[in-house]
Amino acid sequence: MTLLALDDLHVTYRGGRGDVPAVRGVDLTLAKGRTLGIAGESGCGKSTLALALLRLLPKSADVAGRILLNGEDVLTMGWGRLRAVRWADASIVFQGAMHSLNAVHRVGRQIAEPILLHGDTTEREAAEKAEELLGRVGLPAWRARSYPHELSGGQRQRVMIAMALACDPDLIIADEATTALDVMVQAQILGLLSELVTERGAGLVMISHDLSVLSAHCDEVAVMYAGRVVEQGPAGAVFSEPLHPYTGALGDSFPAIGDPAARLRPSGLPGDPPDPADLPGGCAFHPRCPAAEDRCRSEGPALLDLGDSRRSACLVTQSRRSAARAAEETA
Amino acid sequence: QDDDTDRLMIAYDQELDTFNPFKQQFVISYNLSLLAYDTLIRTDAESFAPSPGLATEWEESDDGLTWTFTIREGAEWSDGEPLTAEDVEYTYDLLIENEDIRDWNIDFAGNLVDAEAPDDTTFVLTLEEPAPNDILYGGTYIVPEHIWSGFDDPADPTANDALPIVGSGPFQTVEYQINEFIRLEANPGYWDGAPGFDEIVYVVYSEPDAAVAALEAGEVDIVSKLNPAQAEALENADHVTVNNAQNRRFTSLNINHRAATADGDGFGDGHPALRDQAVRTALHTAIDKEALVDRVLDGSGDPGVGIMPEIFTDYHWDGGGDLVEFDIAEANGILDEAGYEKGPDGIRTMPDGGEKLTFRLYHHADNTDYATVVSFLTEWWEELGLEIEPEPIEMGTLNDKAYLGEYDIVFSGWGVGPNPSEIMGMYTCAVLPTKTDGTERSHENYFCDEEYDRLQAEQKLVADAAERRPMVERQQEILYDHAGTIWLYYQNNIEAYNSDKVANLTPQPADGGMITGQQGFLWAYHSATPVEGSEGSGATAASDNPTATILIAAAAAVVIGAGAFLIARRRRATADERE
Amino acid sequence: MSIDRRPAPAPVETAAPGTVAGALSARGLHVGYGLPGGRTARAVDGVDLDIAPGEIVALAGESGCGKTTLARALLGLERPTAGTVTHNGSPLRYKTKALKAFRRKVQLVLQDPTGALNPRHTVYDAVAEGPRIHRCGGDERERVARALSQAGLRPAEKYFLAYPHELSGGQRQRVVIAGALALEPEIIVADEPVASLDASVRGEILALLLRLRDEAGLGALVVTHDLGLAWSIADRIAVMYLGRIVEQGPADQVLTDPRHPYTRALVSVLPNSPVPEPIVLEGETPDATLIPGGCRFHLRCQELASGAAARAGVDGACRGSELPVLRADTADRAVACHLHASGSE
Amino acid sequence: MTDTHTDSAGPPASPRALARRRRRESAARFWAQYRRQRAGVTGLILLSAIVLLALCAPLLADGSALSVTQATGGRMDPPSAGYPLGTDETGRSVLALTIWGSRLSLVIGLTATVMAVLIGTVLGLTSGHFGGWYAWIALRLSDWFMVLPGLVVAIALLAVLGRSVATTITVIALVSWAGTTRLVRAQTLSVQARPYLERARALGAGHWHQMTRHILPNVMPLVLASATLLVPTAILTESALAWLGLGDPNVVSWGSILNRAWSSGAVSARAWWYLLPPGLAILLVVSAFMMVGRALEAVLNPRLRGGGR
Amino acid sequence: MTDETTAPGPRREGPGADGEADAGSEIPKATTGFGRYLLKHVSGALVSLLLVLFSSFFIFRLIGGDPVDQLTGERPVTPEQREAMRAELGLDQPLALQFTDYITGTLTGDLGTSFQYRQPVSELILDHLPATLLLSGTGLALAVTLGLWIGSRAGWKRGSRYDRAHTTTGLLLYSAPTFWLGMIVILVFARYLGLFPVNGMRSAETPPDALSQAVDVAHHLVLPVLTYTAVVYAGYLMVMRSSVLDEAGSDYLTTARAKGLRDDEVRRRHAVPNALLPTVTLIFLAMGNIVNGAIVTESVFSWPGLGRLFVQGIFYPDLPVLQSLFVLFSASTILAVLCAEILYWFIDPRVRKQ
Ligand SMILES: Nc1ncnc2c1ncn2[C@@H]1O[C@H](COP(=O)(O)OP(=O)(O)OP(=O)(O)O)[C@@H](O)[C@H]1O
Ligand SMILES: Nc1ncnc2c1ncn2[C@@H]1O[C@H](COP(=O)(O)OP(=O)(O)OP(=O)(O)O)[C@@H](O)[C@H]1O
Ligand SMILES: [Mg+2]
Ligand SMILES: [Mg+2]
Repeated sequence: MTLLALDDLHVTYRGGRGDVPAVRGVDLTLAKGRTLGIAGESGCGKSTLALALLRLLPKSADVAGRILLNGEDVLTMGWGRLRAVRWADASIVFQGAMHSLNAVHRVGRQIAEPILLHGDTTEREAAEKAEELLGRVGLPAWRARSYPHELSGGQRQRVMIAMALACDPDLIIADEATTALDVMVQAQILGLLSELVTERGAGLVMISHDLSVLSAHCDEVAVMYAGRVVEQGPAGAVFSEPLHPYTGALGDSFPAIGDPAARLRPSGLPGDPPDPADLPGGCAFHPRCPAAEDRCRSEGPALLDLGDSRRSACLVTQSRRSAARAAEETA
Repeated sequence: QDDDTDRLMIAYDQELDTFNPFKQQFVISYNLSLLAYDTLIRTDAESFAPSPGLATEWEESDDGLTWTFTIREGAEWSDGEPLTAEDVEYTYDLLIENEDIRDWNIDFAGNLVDAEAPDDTTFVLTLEEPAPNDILYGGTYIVPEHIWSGFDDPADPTANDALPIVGSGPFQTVEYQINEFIRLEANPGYWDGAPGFDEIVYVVYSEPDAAVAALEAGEVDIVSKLNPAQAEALENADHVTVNNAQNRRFTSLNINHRAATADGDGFGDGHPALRDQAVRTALHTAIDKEALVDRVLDGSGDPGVGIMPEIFTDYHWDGGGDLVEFDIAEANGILDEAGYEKGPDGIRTMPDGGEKLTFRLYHHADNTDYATVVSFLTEWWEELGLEIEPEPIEMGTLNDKAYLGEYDIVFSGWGVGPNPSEIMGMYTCAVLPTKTDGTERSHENYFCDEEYDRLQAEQKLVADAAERRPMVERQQEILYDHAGTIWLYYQNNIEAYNSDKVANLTPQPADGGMITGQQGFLWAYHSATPVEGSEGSGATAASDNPTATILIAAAAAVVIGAGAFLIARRRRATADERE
Repeated sequence: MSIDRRPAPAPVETAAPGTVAGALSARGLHVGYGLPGGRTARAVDGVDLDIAPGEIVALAGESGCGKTTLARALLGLERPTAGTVTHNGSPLRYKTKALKAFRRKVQLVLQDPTGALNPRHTVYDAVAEGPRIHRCGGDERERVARALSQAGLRPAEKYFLAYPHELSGGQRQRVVIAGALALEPEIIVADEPVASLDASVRGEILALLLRLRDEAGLGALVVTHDLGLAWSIADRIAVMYLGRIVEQGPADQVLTDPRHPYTRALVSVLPNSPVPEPIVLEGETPDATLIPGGCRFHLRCQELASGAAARAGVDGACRGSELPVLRADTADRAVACHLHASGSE
Repeated sequence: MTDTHTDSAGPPASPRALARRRRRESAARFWAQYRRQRAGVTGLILLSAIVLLALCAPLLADGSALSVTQATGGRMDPPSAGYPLGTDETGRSVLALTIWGSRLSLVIGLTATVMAVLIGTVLGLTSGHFGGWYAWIALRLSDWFMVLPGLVVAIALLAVLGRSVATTITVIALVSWAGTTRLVRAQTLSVQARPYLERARALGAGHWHQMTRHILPNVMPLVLASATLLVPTAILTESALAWLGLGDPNVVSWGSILNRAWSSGAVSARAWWYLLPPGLAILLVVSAFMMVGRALEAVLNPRLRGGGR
Repeated sequence: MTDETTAPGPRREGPGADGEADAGSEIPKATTGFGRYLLKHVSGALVSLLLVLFSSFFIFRLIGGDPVDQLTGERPVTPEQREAMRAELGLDQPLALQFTDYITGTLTGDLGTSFQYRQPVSELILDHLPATLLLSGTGLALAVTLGLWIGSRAGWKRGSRYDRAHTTTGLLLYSAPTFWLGMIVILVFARYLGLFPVNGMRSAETPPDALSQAVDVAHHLVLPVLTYTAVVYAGYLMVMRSSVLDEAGSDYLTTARAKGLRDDEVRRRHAVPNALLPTVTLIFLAMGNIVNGAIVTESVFSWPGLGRLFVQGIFYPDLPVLQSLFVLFSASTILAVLCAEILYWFIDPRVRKQ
């Protein structure tokens, strides 16, 4: 069953120095019990997308399109309904646990807050639930009485996860939930997250810039570039056999150890990440694209289905695929 | 206190130093003592002449050394005990025998040899040297022996702190709140007749403006030391009567004519030019005292001539028509003639062409009138080709400089009593300092003159004003001509009272005299009576009933608050839906 | 300049460090930070390390293990509590002048290029700062332009007057590197040089380091917590744990065949790791103020926990006997683990 | 982030000349940002007007307007054609007094601030940079001055030092440097901790180089903003001191005018024309400085700047 | 955006260290940390206090002038009287002895005897303290409540009409000299409207029963408190506003919103408590301003409090009173700051980190 469906989502930040189209037409769907990874480098619109899901963007952001959560459009909801949906239906784990926790409240209280708000429980029950949740993420119950600063980064991130689970939401959005953490801790948290999701059958949106991490933990991966999804498909396939040059480059940035091709040969993309306020015409990736052709400069590619439940927004790949398919057909 | 109590509310701005009448220095303490106690002889309300107090009669022996007083019968202490000559003897014995008290009052007490009360109504005082004026104007407060003999140390300033004060005068202090008020209750059995008011309350108003507002609002009945603007404002109030009374004090300029010790050793750093009487006279000539009175005091005062202000008609010297007249040109002429040529910058120099005539002019930093006077003086004197450097200085430092001789021209001023020898004694050679460290401070501006001293010794012994007057006048003339001190003006004491509430305030002296600041006895407060049906009138409605104001204000606050709250709620209802 | 001509002091160390000209070495290096309450954080606790020109050494380890401290100590920015840093065989002296001379030869590149550039200085100023401090003389403009183009910012003139905020992260890091190159150093110490850069940009910077090594014979110590990065550029790798190097050797060998349990654990959690099962370490976060006795890793060691150490009969040694400092001059690989008691092979 | 550097490519001019141009450009950028602060612009206009007025005082009302002997007005006359704002108790024009008063009030405010900022910057910079016992003493001292009640100290010092414009300035500077020291120190410490100082050290930079090339330029803007906010405090302190009767009564500043008004009974006389102008003048100048200072802070301190997240 | 010159940019956090199961063994040991924290701040405060104690003695000795002159006013004094008075005031002793007497006296609570009032200074202070506490207490409470309340709303809705109206008003009031505002208030409310008394704390005429006295004091209190509050609240408004602004973009607020809290709940429960923290210290740090305000307000309204006692003492100069009040004022600010620091430990968990 479709839990989340984005339909041509656009987000534009209106500002003094012109508009920033941070998200430019994204279509995505996510079913219950599945994990969707969103990859892409800094500034490509990942967080904007995440915030848009619960309409948490600042006033300066214009949102267009549709966000269907359990079939209901988040963007047209009344504020009261929206508040009810928030956290109870979908919760978010933000990147900076350091700043996403309120420094002056004990963590137990912060976890209990949405329970009290959305459920019909007493403070006591909420507090017990909070302690239980802490246990679920591997923290002792007495940690509920700690203040955020008394916890390490990984512990804080776990508190955030516990908080996200507080109202048994259908959808959990993890926006760079592990970026700042050590590899060891990162592995723990990612493991914990996917475990919890499968266990509960909730949907998980996992946002990261590390494609290799996503491929290891997600069912499906969408790669974003300059506010658009440029490639989408089953995680393993996207990583091992990218259909968009950008995906390839991103994958190569995280070399696999033992892969002699990567040894003493670091690979990266020439040029700089795009400025969303000043995007090049045509395919936004063309200035950095090793395979760019002339038409890439003028023609904006659409995200097309290329079979095997994979989609790509690269003209070159698309034509190659269709050529291959044509060849196959003729063959 | 029920509310029919007739209270005379007096604004005052000074703190009280002590309730011990032998140790006090402050005007307010002096007033409280005058109200609480009696003296043997008091100065009358007419013209400061000695008149009977506790003593109905007195007699001086031929050698002037023995004085016999007849003590009034029937006088009582405020606690009901009778007042007898014993108490008088006790009081004078304190002055003679208690070393501390004697030292404190040495000018007067140093001359006392013996005090004796042969019977309940007779008191005999023996002196070492004749000093008729000291006795007539000396004003010793007679204290109750039955109370004072219980004090451990009567010289202690806090000895007499127990309230209510027991005295024989018309009002005794019963309550004192520092920096707020002093309350005195009338002595209904006062021998000179019960006072017209039941209570006097001195209320602290350290800002004159506040006192003025209070008088207008009817919160206070008598206000003094007003400035012209305040007086003008009060004259517009129907219930207020302004009394622009002559005062007892003078304001003068002391010129460093030569700071020197009794031995004649000069010290300090006074400008040499000022030793020249011509320069001093030129300075004097370039002061328009009329203008100062007009412009600074708004006419509330008189140009200064000599030590004794105009209020003391017996001893005031008017110069006999031979006064220095304001004339810048003449002053310039004097300086030219004396050889102080102008330099290229227009500033005169010493005749030898050396030092410029640059004078430091020190004035009291806290007195804005002085600052204005300084502006005038500076502008006039600069027209003489002098360079004036005015500098406001804290009183303490200013005195230090004055007594160290480290000044050129400095402001000064004294309150003067009816007996001229007291203040004039400060100009005698006898009080010149013996050291140059500035610690001996009995003299005024290092004046010393043989003739002056001779006259001083002579007039001191003369009790009769008519006989004494020419000598005192001559003394003032000597000072005037010397021009070491220039008397600028006698500033009036502008007072105002609530004439809807108070009547029969006897002024002292009778003609143009003052209500506050009286000498020898507070005639005004004793004679004052409440105006019929005055209770509650004169005050504005609002301040009359503070409760009402508060209630109204509170109600208004509640209404406004509630309104604001409701509006806020309504706003919130919509704000809910936004972020 | 002068440093080369100064007579070298008599060798003090047994294992004469820095036999290669221009090599930067640490011998028995200890750095401690005094903390309130009289505790000391032994951030670097006995390290031997050599970096030769023309060689890229990666220093890896988890957060707080002392990588940055070691790097700073190598640059003389931190005074060691014990041990020496030698350059060209002569021990580093901490006099202002000596340090200044030393820093012409050894340069630093920091993690965060945004922070490493003064926002009020133009690119030109930032790159020219070193030559100006050292009064290098010559044509400053020329020198700056050369350094910039060496760092891959071409044409250099285009970037002269840009302010850091006008540049992308990768460009900024190149400016920082150019600033170091302007002094023509022999060795660069780079502390997490790409950690704050976008994934796709990293490769470029790393490639630059490799190119400088190949073309200019530059030596580099690259501090990182990303083993994949070490794989892409390092000739040798040193893995650090709690102030000590626990394993070192040629990068490909160490990473494909990690021997120390800690290194194994680090490698195991990577995607597509050569170690089959992810090993998630148990136990408290290492704390530089409380270094356990025995093997400093024993509290978290999976080999000890799983009983493998006991089976090998070294569990007592793990808990009780300290391991010697890994010598830098040992041949290929070195492991500080009782299970690999020979230490090297 | 626009590539502004590209348009300056052109024929290679000398880096120095170009740097100057860059500086001009960044000044222009600063101005463009400042211009967006409406209150700041209002404040700036107000301030310029007042400064202009102060400078032109001799033209608007010649010095004789302050002469008591030549004053022609009556005692505290209400506003009239000859005296648009009435007269004071010696018959001088309140308007002229207020105009002339602006000079001293501004001079005292500015000089005291410059002194305070100078002391504060030097102490803060050196103590932040060098540390050690010197910093400890400087810090303790500034902490001490910081917590002492300023007016109390100022009153006490004025009583000791005597009254003159110079002492007033000194005293105000003495009670206000501590804040700057703390600010500069904190800022120095934070700049000190930035990687670019580490980089400079690694490049071999000495203390002087670090302080003058890196720390000071980064501290200065904040110092400038805080100095702008110190001026109003200084002006207010001066006026309070003068009003309490601790100023030099022989000079004309707004505070001393109000002191004279107060002690000559203007409140009793309901001489609002005597009370309002100097007070309003203080209010205007102070709020103008505050507006400018706050705008500067908003432009220079990005923490207050950003909207959104 | 142009160069980020000032505050450190958002620094990327280093990888946080993390431990696994830290089973309920140890609860963070806050107490020892607090001990050290307390010791550090208390000792700092003590040093400051000692400095104040020493300096107060010497500062006021420098004023110069023989207090006897002031005591005797414009009346002639005999050398004997002068000597007696000097002896009584203890001025005849060598300075060193006066100093040791002063120190031992102050430490044992004997503050000497006022020159002016001939009363023990400690009694004088106790007499005047309630008035000051009443005025500044009421004023401060009002100012803090008003300032924080308005400030938090203005900051939350930055740029709104509410914000602009209140910041402008606040700015103007903040820019008005206290004494001048007091004079104008007197002019309007007392002189023209005659609504309130302008002087002192109570009328001598008021019946002594508690209610009338209280009403009377309240009546007198209105104008001074109005003036005081008007000038002081704006400071708190600005501080609170910018503090809320600082918090406004924080991620934890987005989290709070994501949880489904209402806008004003987010403000009240999350933004304000965090924004209050820096403000609380500022409130205490502003003790100096409170003293300044008290001095000026008390002087304008002849309020019988310590501030006015001090100002009057200066013109005297009443050394014992000045010394003691200087120490008292400074000590109260120093202690207030100390309190703030201690309080901070308890209310801001972040402080306990070190
Ligand atoms: N409040 C805002 N106002 C204007 N522009 C914004 C705002 N928030 C984000 N942007 C811009 O929108 C673009 C997308 O930002 P977003 O935070 O979604 O990126 P991201 O992919 O999450 O990057 P990162 O990996 O750095 O977190 C960026 O260019 C950013 O500068
Ligand atoms: N200035 C300092 N004062 C006290 N302790 C310090 C200081 N700098 C570092 N430490 C401590 O020394 C240890 C090593 O720190 P270091 O910064 O070298 O680690 P790192 O390996 O670079 O970590 P990261 O990967 O987080 O950068 C840590 O425990 C740290 O807390
Ligand atoms: Mg993001
Ligand atoms: Mg590090």
